[in-house]
Amino acid sequence: MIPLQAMAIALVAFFALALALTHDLVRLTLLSSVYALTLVVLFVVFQAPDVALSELVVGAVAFPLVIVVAIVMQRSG
Amino acid sequence: MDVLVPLPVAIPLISAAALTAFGHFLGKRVDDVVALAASTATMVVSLLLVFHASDHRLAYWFGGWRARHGLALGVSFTVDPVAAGFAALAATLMTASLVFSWRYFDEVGTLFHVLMLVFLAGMCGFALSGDLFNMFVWFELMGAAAYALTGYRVEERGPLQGAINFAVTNTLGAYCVLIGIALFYGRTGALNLAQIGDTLAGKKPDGLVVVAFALVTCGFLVKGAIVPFHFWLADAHAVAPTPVCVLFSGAMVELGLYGVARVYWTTLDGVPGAHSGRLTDLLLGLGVASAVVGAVMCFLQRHLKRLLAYSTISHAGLILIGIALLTPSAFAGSAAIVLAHGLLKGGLFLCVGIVLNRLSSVDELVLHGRGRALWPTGTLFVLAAVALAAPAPFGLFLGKSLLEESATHEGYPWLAPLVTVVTIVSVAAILRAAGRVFLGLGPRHDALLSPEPDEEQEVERDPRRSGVLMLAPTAALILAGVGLSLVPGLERHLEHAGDTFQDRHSYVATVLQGRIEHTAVDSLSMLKLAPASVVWSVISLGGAFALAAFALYRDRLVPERARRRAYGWTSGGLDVLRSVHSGVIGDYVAWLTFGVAALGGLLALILT
Amino acid sequence: MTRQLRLGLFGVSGVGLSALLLWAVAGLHAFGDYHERYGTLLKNVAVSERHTTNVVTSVVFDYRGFDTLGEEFILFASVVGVALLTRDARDERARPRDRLVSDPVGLIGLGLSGALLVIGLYVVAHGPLTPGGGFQGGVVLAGAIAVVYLAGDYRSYRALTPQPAVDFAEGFGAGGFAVVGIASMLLGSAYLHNFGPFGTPGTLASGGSIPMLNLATAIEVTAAFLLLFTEFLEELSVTRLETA
Amino acid sequence: MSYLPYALAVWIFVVGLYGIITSRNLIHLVVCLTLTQSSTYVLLLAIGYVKGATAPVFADVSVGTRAVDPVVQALTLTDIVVSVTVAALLLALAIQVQKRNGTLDPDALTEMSG
Repeated sequence: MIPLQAMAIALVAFFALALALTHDLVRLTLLSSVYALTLVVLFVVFQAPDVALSELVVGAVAFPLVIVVAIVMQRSG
Repeated sequence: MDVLVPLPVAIPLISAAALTAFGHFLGKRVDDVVALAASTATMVVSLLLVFHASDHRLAYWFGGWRARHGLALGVSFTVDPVAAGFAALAATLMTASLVFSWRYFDEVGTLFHVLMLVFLAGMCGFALSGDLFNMFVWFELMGAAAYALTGYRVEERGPLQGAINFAVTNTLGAYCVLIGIALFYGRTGALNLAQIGDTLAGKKPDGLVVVAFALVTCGFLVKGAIVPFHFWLADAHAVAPTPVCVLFSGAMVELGLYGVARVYWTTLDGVPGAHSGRLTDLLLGLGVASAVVGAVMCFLQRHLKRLLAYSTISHAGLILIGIALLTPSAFAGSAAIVLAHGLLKGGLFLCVGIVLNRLSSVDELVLHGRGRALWPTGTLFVLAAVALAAPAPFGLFLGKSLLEESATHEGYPWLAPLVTVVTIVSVAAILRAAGRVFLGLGPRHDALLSPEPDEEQEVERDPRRSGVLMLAPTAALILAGVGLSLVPGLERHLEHAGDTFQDRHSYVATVLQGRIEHTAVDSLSMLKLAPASVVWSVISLGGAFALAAFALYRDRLVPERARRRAYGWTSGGLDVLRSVHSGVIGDYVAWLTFGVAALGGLLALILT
Repeated sequence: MTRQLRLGLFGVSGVGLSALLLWAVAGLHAFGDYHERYGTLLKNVAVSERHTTNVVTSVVFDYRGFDTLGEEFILFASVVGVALLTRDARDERARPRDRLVSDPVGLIGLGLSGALLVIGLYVVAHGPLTPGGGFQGGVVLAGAIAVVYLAGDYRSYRALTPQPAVDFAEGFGAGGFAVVGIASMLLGSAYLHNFGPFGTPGTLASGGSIPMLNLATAIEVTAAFLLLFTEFLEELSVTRLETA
Repeated sequence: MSYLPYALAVWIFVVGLYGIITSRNLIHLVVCLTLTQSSTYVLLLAIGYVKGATAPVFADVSVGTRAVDPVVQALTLTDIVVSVTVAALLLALAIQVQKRNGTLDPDALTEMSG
C-alpha cells in the first residue's frame, strides 16, 4: 500500500465516524460533502476514476443540495 | 421459444417508460388499459415459460455473451419451472390488482400504474435471474417501487412511517446482500450463481464463505419477513393501498425466501457440510419462530390488514420450514403453499379492500355487524379463510400435507402437529374477524386485541367503485386458490420442479457448458390423500372454527374467575411480544443487527 | 424498547457482527493481489471486441448491460416515487416571484450554467473513451439547469423544464435503453446484443450500440435528476412562500 | 497492513449502523444509511485493486498494461445510483413526515406499535 492510500483510508475512517456522531444538521450537510470528497480521493488512489467522478457529482454536489432543501423545510416547518 | 425469456422484464419496463413519456399527451383511461395489457401479457409469457421449461432448464445470455470456456462473461437468466412460476404468480396477482383498482388511482395521473409495472418487472427479474449481482439489482428495483407505493397516502402519518420502516430495513438487507456478493466475488471472481457454486464446490468453507452466505441469506430473509427481520411487514401492509398489499403478501415476501433457496442450492450446495442436519435445524428454528410469532400476533390484531399481514409472516415461516428440510418433496410443499397462499391471501386483501371502500374502515370492532350487506364479499372471505386451513383436498392442503409427510419422513414428527396448531391460530383469527364483521357475532369490545391508535380517515375521499370490477378479480383469485390442489398432476410436477431446482450439477451444465438436460415428468397422477394428512386437515379446520368461536364467545363459555386467571398468565408474555413490535425504526435496525450476528455466528458453528 | 435497551442489544450484536465481518475479510486475498479470471479476461478482450478504450464503460453498457438496464429503472422508479410522495406540493405550488436574487448573482449563475453544460456534454460524449459517461454527465447536465433556478431566474427555469417534456425525456431515456435491447431481438439475436459496427478505437462513435445506450442513459439521468431537483426545490419554494 | 482497506469497509458499515440506531433525526438517519452503503463501494473497489496497476481505461496506455479490475467498478457505479435513489425517496418521505408530524425524530413516530 502506498502512503497516499493509507492517508485516504485514515481520512475516510475519520470522517465516517464524524458523520455518524454529528446530529447538528448544518454541520451534517457540510460533513457529508467532505466525506464524499474523501471517498473521491480514495477512489482515485484505488484507480477507479469512473467511480470517483460519479461519487463527486452525486455525493459531493447533488446529495447535499437535496439535504439542504430538507433542512430548510424543517427550519420553517 | 428462448425469445420469450427477457419479455417478463422487458414488457412491463417498456410499458412503464412509455406511460411516463406519453402520459401527458394521451387520454384518461390509457394508464389503466396499458398497465392491464402489459401485466396480462407478462402473465401469459410467464405461463408459457413455465410449460416450456417444464422438461429442461433454459439459460439465456443477455447481450449474447454465452459462457466462454466455462466462464460466464455476461448476465444470464436461468429459467426453470420454479423461477417462471414465480414470475407467473406475480403477474397474475398484478393483473387481478389492476382490474380491482380500475379507475381508482386517477388522481395521481400515470404515477401509480408506472410504479406497479416497474414493481412487476423487478419481481420477474429477481425470479428469473441467474446472476447474484443482477438479483441484487432487481431486488432494489422491487424495493424502490414498493417503498413509494407504500407511502401512497402521503397526507397521513401512518403510511409515511410504514414506508420509512419498510425502506430502511429492506435497504439495509440489500446492503447485507451486496457485501455478501462482494465477498463471494473476492473469493471466486464470479457473479454468476453457477460459477460461484462451481468454484466453491468441494472446498471446506472458511469464514469468508460462511459469512458471505449468511449475509446474502439475511438480506433475503428481511424481504421474506422471517423473525427477527419481520418487523417492517405489518407496518408496510397496514398502510399500503390494498391492491399493493396483494403483491406484497402474495409474491414479494415469498420471493425473499425463494432468493434464499436459490442461492443455497446454487452456491452452497457443493460445499462440504452444507447438507448437515444442523443447518436444517437452524433454518427450521427460524421458520418455526416466524410461524408461531406470526400466528400469535395475527390473533391479537383488530386492524384487518395488520391481521392478514401477520398471518403472512406465519405462512412465510411454513414456507421456510419446507425449504429447511432440504428435500425435493418438502420444497414442493413450500411451492404449493406459495401458490395457494399467494392466490388466497391476495383474495383476502381484495376482500378487505372492498370492505374499506364500502364501509370506510378496516377495524374489526368498529365494523361489528356492518358487513352484513356485503354478503358476497363475506362469503368469499370465509371461503378463503377455510381454504387456508387446508381442508382435504382444497386450498393449502397439498402444500401442508407434502410438508407434514416429508417432515415426518425426515425425522421431525413434531412438525405436523405444530404446523396444524399454527394454522389453527392464524385461520381462527381470520374467521373471528369474519364473524364479527360480516355476521355481527360476539361482543363489540375485546380487551385482548391491540388498541388502535388512529381511526382510519383515509377512505372518505374515495369514490364508490364498481362492485363487479372489485368482486370479479377477488372471486377469481380465491376460487383459483381453493381449487389449486385439485389440478391433475400438480403434485408430481411440483416434486419434479423441486428436484430440478435442487440439482446443482445440471444447473451448472446448462449455464456454463450450454448443455440442455432433458428431464421428463413420468406420470400425471391425481392427488394422493394420505390418511395422516387428512386427519390433520380435519383437525386444523375444526380447530380453527372452534378457536374462532371461543374467541368470540369466551365471556359466556368460561367463568369469570378462570378467565381472569388465564389473562394473568398470558398478558405478561403478550405485552412483551407487543412491545417488541414497537414500530420504531431504531429498534428494528437493532434487531436486524442482532439477527445477522446471531445467524452468522450459528452458521459459522455449523459449517466450519 | 428503551434507548438503553436498544443500545445494549446493538452493542452486543454490533461487536459480534464486526467480528464476523473481520473474520470474513481475512479470507480475502491481500489488498492489491487480485487476479481472478473474470475481470482479467474482460480487461484483455474488451478493447479488441468492442473498440471502447474505457473497459468500465463496455462492462457497464455491454457485458453487464442488463444490470445497467435495471439500474436505469431503479433511478426511474425512485423519481416517479418521489413525484408520487411530493404530489401535494404540486397542487400547493404557487409561483414564487422572479428574480429573488440580485442581477450579478444571476449573471454568475447563468455563466456557471453554461460552463456546466459544456462539461456535462463532454463527459457524456467521451464515456466510451475516458472516465465518465451517461450517468456522470447526466447529473452534471441536470445541475447545469438547476443552477438557473438557484440564480433566481425562476421563469427561465420553468420555461426550460416544462413538466411534459421532462417526463417525456425521462420515459424516453429509460424506455430507449429497453427498446435498444428489443431491437437486437428483432434482428434475431439475444436481448441487448451489440451488433456494431464498432468503429475505430479511440473515436467517439466507437463501440456499436454502446454510444447509443450511453446517450439513452444520459437523457434518462438528466431528466431524472432534473425532476428530483424540481420536486425538492418546489417543496422549498412552497415553504418559503408560507413563511414569508 | 494489506488488509486495512477491507477493515475500513467493516468500520464504515458498523459506524453507519450505529448512527442509524442512535439517530434522533430522519435526515441524519438517511445520511447514515448512505454512509453504511459507502462501505460496499470501498469493499468492492478494494477487492478489485491490483498493486501498481492503472485504471482499466486504455485511452493513453496500451492494452495489456496491468490494470485494476473493471467489473467491481461497474458494480460500484450501479451501487452509487441505488444509494442516491433510496436516499431521495427517504428524504421525500422525511419531508412529508416533517409536514404532518412537525418532528423528524424517528423515536417519536409510534403510529405502528403492536
